Amino acid sequence: MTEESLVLHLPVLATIAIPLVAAVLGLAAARRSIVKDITVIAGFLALVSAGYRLWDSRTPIGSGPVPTDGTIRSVTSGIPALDLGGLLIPFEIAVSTRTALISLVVAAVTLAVLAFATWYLRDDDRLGVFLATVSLFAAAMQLVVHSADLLLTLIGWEVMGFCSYLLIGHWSRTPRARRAALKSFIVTRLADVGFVLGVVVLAAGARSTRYADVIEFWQQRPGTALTVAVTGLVIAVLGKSAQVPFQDWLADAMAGPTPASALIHAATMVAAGTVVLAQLAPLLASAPWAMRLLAVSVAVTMVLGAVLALGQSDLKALLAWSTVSQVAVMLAPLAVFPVITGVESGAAAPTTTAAALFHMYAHALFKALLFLTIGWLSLALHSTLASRLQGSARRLLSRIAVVVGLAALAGLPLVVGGWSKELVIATVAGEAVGLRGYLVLVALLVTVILTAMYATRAALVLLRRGPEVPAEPDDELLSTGELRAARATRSALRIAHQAEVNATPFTPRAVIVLLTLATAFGGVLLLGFERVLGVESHVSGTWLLVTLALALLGGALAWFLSGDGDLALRLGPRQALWDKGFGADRAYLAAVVTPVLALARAVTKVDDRVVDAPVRAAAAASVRWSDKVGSAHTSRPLTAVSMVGAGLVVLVAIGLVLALVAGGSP
Amino acid sequence: MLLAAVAVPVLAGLWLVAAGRGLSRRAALDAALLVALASAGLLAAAMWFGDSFDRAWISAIGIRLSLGIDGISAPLLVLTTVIGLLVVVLARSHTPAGGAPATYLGAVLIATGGALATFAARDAVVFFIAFELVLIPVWLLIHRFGDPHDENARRDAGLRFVLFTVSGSVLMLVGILALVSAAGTSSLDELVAAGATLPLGTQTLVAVLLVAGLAVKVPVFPLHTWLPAAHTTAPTGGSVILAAILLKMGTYGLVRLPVASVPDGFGRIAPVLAVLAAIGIVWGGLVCLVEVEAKRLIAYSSVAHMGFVTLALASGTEVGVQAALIGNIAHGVVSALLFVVIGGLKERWGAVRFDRPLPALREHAPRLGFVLILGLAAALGLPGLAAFWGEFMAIYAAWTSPLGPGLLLKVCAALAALGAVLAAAYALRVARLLWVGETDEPAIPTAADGSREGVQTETLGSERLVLTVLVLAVVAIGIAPHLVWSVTAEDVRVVMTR
Amino acid sequence: MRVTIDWLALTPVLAPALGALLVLLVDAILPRARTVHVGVALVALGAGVAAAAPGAWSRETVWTLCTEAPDGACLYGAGPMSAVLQIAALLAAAIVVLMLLGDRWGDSGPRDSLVGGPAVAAALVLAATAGAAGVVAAQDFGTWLVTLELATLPMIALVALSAGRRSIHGSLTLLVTSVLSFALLALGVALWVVASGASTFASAGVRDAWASDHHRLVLVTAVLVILAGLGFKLSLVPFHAWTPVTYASAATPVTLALATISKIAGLGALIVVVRAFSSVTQDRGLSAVVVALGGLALVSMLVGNLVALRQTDPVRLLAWSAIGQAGWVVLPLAALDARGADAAAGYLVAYVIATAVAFVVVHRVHGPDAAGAPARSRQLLHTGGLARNHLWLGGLLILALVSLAGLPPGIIGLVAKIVALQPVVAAGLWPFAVVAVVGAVLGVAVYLRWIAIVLGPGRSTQPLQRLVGSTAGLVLTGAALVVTSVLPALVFR
Amino acid sequence: MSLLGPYVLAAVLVGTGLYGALARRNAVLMLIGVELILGGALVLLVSTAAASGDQWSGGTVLPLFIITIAAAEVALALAVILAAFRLRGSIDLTASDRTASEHAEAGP
Repeated sequence: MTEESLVLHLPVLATIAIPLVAAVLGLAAARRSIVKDITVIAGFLALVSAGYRLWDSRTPIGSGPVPTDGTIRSVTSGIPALDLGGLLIPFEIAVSTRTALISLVVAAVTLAVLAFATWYLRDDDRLGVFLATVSLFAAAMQLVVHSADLLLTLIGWEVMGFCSYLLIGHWSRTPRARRAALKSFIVTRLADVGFVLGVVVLAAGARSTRYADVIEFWQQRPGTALTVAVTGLVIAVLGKSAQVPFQDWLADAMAGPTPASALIHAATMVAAGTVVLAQLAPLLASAPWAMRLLAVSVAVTMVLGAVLALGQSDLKALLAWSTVSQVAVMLAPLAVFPVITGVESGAAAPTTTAAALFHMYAHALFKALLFLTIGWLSLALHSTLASRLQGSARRLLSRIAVVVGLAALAGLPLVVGGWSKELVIATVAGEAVGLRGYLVLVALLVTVILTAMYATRAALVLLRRGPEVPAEPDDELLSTGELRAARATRSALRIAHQAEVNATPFTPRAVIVLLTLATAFGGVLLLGFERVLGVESHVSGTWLLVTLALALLGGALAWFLSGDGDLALRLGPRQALWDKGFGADRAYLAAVVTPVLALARAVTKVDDRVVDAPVRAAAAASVRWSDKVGSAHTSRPLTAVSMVGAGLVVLVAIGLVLALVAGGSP
Repeated sequence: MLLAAVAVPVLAGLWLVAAGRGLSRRAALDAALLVALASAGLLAAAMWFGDSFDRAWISAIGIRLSLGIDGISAPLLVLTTVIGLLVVVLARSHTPAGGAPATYLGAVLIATGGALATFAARDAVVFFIAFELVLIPVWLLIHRFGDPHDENARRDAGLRFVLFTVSGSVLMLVGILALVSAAGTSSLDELVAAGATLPLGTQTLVAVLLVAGLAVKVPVFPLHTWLPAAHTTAPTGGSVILAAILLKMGTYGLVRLPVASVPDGFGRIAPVLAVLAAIGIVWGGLVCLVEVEAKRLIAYSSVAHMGFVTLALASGTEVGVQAALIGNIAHGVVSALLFVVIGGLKERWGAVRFDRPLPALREHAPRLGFVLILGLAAALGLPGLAAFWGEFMAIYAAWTSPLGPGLLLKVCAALAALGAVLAAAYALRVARLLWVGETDEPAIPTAADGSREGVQTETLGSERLVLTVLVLAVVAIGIAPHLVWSVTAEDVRVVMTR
Repeated sequence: MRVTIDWLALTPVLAPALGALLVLLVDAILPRARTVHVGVALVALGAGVAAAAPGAWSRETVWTLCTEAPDGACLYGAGPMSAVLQIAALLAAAIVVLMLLGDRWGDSGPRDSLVGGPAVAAALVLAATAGAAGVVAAQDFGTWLVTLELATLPMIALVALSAGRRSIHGSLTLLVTSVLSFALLALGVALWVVASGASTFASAGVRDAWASDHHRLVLVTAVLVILAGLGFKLSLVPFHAWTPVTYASAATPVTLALATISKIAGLGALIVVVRAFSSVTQDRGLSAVVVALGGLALVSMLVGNLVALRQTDPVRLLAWSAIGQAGWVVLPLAALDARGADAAAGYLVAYVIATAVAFVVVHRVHGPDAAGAPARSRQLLHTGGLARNHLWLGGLLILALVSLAGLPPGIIGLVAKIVALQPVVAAGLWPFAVVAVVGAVLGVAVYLRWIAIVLGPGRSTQPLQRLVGSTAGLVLTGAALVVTSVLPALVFR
Repeated sequence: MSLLGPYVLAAVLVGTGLYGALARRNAVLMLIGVELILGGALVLLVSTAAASGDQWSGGTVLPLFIITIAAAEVALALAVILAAFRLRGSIDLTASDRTASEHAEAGP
């Protein structure tokens, strides 16, 4: 690679490298307050560099222009390529306007989370580690976004998973956080088997891990192998994105600190699958069975997530399930590609991937906003329970933030979520062919209604003053983590925060203001960026109207059902079922954990009693025979003589028999 | 220089074992450190100048005392030297009871020197002799300096270790002799060319003998039952040597002898080896899910990790050999790291068992906790840390392997990928029980003498230095596998593309 | 008939024989002059070593006692390996003499344990040595039989004389086994003569006999009968039963002589027989001999090591392990070629050196009792802590034991095992080699158990007796062990 | 000249001798059995020599050697047996060393 190209795509590298360096420095200085400055400044620098990249994307890099049509062009990352004889690992990274845009969103959300966390966790003795982990997480996500090499993607993918483990388990003093962290990692890791095998199969065919090579090779060879590989990738994406049947970890994962939830839900982990699948879209399009799997899963997930969100007693859990549902929406366009069978079809419909990425972008903004706002509000009340948060958004900023965020979630026009949702539905409707397409489309429409319902519910809870709930002594039973976590933390929330929240300092306010602005105007802003997304900004009037109508219908329904209380209270005792995610956790235990542990115990027993048995038996037999033969040996001279005689007879007999046998044959 | 790098630790070790009783602890430590440094310096010089050594030794059977360095052995030589040095340094803060410090250090030095000789040997028979040289000192480490609480366990573990290894190595010797007499040369370099031309039957026989023998050392399922016992009882330094150096000798032997010399014969039995490796991966992972003794758990995780290395080798591809080599190094540093942490805790607490509440390391000893979680992350194959490359490439190699009937090796690859999930499960199980602590109010277990006070949990003294080096190695190899692969690439290619 | 005689070549045999006569002569003039006896014996043995050394160095076989052409045959031919065996026997004899006679330097008199006096003992040792040195180079049946018995009979006497009452039982067992074995040897030789019509072990006769079916059958029988006869000397199972009894009851120096000089004689004799077959190695009819040799070797290896596993008396342990080691010695002969013979000889020398060290250390630790007989209760545990309390004794014992086990740092033992396995594998007899693996593992278990005791916590051992000769012997054997471990090529030529 | 006669004689001698050597508890009788085996060997050697007619063949000289060695052996054997008898009071070959030493200690 030339010197020149390195300089030209330096900003790309910087978006990955800056958070990485910050993470390392942060870990080294974990106990000192300087870590705050390091990570936040690094987050800012990464944002600047991602922004620069996007702004600069008209400047050609190296030998050619930056592609804007959804295709990617890969350039060397500066890491020397590896040739292992039969496998080339070029370690290349991608340049395209889309990756630049996603990278910008990731950097922005990361910075918001970092800044918010410095306030939110200011009394936590492990704040430094937390911030460093967030930086590492961001670096991993940036790597996934920019990767043009299966292996780099895998690296980012897995590192992100581990960081999520660390972040979710940050408040490790509570059993709930410990369990949630473990569960999230194990579930996603299980799904990642698909990723590993998928990467292996893809690379094995192309003898290279470069996206371009892999796509070029496999597009011409659709078949079982490709189906296996892409199915593997899809399974991994379902896992990381918490889609059915892996959906349950994400709800538990909110046992982590709210900023961590914001990061995981908004721009990184759960959305990573969308990025990867969008970049490998041509392969997906060549593997219809993988798409069918994806379609069924997202269709079920988006409805299930929305239904669950509707009935949660905890608003943070509501947001979590809404994430599950919305990620399914994100993935929906990717599940409805027309199957590509020919050789010459080239890149799969850029519009489709653009719709997915656009929704990801939108979701990142409004979900970050919602999480941070909820976190902000909850800090005063020590709880994220709906019953406790009733009417908590009293101040103007919080009211605006809640309204804008939930409007975006519900998909109302003008705010960013509205644009993106409309694009998704229009795309799916445009592409929908066959059962798969219609299934997804119907699910989408149902989801629009449900989403509007739970968004309305959340808005009503937060904005409407309800009956005053006295501080209950049985906090312990009701709380869902945040509170117990706070109690257990040595100093984090020892002091009552009511007063402090009223005097919330500049930083978190600024974060929420900026996110609110981005959510409100991001969509409009983006419409100006046709070239960035590589699609015509086609706003389909029909679908816009349909969506709006459905959303309003949902909202009205929710309003009506709520009366003057919380809608979810109508569920009565059945709400517990919702809080448990319809018992998925139990199913996991019964279907996977218990059998595996039983198997492990059996194996341990077998290892001790069967595998090792011959060894012990041999040792015991040696000792036994040693004693036996030793004591049978007498010191009688005649025995010695007789043994000589017997030996002679045996020797001669064996010898003669053998000699005769050998002599008899030619 | 190369000869000196190998001989200095062995001779100095013998001297320390024989005459060191009179030496004070301090003097013994300094002497050992000096020797280890001298050996490291000599080795570095030998590598720099490309030194080799070759002269007739036992003409009766045409054995030449031949030492040399190539890309395949260089990383292992470096690993051995560094680990040897670290174990000597570690002794400054943890000298196991059971005998004179000089005896301990002497045994460590001999074992290190023997391993160096094994990796540097360019003659099959010299390789075998060096292979055996390590036995007695390591037996001494286990038998004399092992777990002071249980004498029977020490005796049993030591004997198990020696007898298992001897059965394997003598079997390997038979294989070596069969190979040497058939090929007419015992030089490893010449065997690469000469062995490949042997008839398939001979090759298969030789490969069976060699693989069966070396499989004990690796260890390959179901020949692994010596490892947990040895690891559990050995002192920390001994465990580190066992895991980071001794096990590597087995896989190195597999690369050097069957894979390089009798490729066709090896190819015929490779599917069996691959299946055993895959079983070992899953087996080790499953046992780790319920094992309650920490060092035993790590030992079983070694079985799983070495399963990846074996699987890679069994693929018979160039990528596979590369994967095995880096997997070797990675497992060396990662297991050394974990054993230093867990072994150190065991020495402080008397035992590390998961069936009783343990203190949250991340609270009580944040530095040690960080190292532990990093080690566990590496053990579960997290990308960016050392073990990832070997394991991922092993799966790749098994998938692309031309050997075996039908989809057999592909199934093995899939099993290995599942094994990675088990690795995650058990690594996080350890993290959950030891790193974050399972009780809300973590208590430090009482010290061996029953007093609660004065139990130092955080790393101290030389241990910190050792852990720092290992952490850096784990991260460096993880981030830049080029460090290893750029060294090995050329020679692996020569060996694999005849 | 003229016979050429090369006196220098014969010196390794003649020197000890003359030494034996000289010792007796001196004793007649100066009774019980211990120092002189030792001196004479050592000089004689030294002369033998000096004469054999060049032969060990060169690569050629020295022939002498040859009859004239055309049908000339040589009665004596010593190749390099024979020379090495001779040197080993002579040096072992020197150690035995030092231990037998040297331990009580200065306090001769009524406490002297040797029945018949030191001169007789020295003469017997020297005579046996002459026999051993002769048989390794014997080429014809006459010399072979005579020298072989010369190596055996003095031993029986020595055992009987060494410790009086206690050793008489061992002596009796040795005697009856020995006379029966001699009868078998004679019978075997007679059958050989019937089959080949020749008077030497020359391979020409074997080839002739091989041509005819009947003769071949007789020849194979002859070999097997001879094998049964020699199996006794090498302590091969099932001809081994005398070994533990006699080893344990004789005085330790005499046991050492049995373990070294007699073994060398037995192996030397066997090698001569096996060499004769190298010309017909390719023939399948030979499988009977191969199976017999290999089978005896493996059975000995397994049984010997197995029983040794649980012995508590160090000498009995060494006796059983000698049976196991005999298997290793004979195993390479199953290859029926020159390399196998050399390997067997080399292995034996390595074994002799290591076992000599072990015996000398045992002798130093336990010492003879007041009557000169072996101490009543010798226990392995008595060597506990030896490595801590007596560094040199313990260190050398450990080195000897690891050599016997075939593990570094006893390189000589390890190389011996390699060399012993090589011809077997090269001859395609790898199933034998695989079984031998089990033997090797058992052996390691045997010696490791002892090593652990030696390294273990010290039991307060009583102060060692002052044994000048044994100490000198220890220095000699220890030096040999260390030197050959560094330079195994000294043994494996 | 037919060698059948001598061979049969030799076989009978060896068989009888072997039986005698293995079945006798008395040391002297055992020695006699051994002598019979040697006799069989001698018959074989002599008859072979006679058949070949070669003056220097092994058959002529070997018997002399064997007879000499046998004589020496018998002398030594009798000495040991005598000593054993003196010390133990019996020359029973089925006594183990323990019973033998008990004999000795019980005896005079």
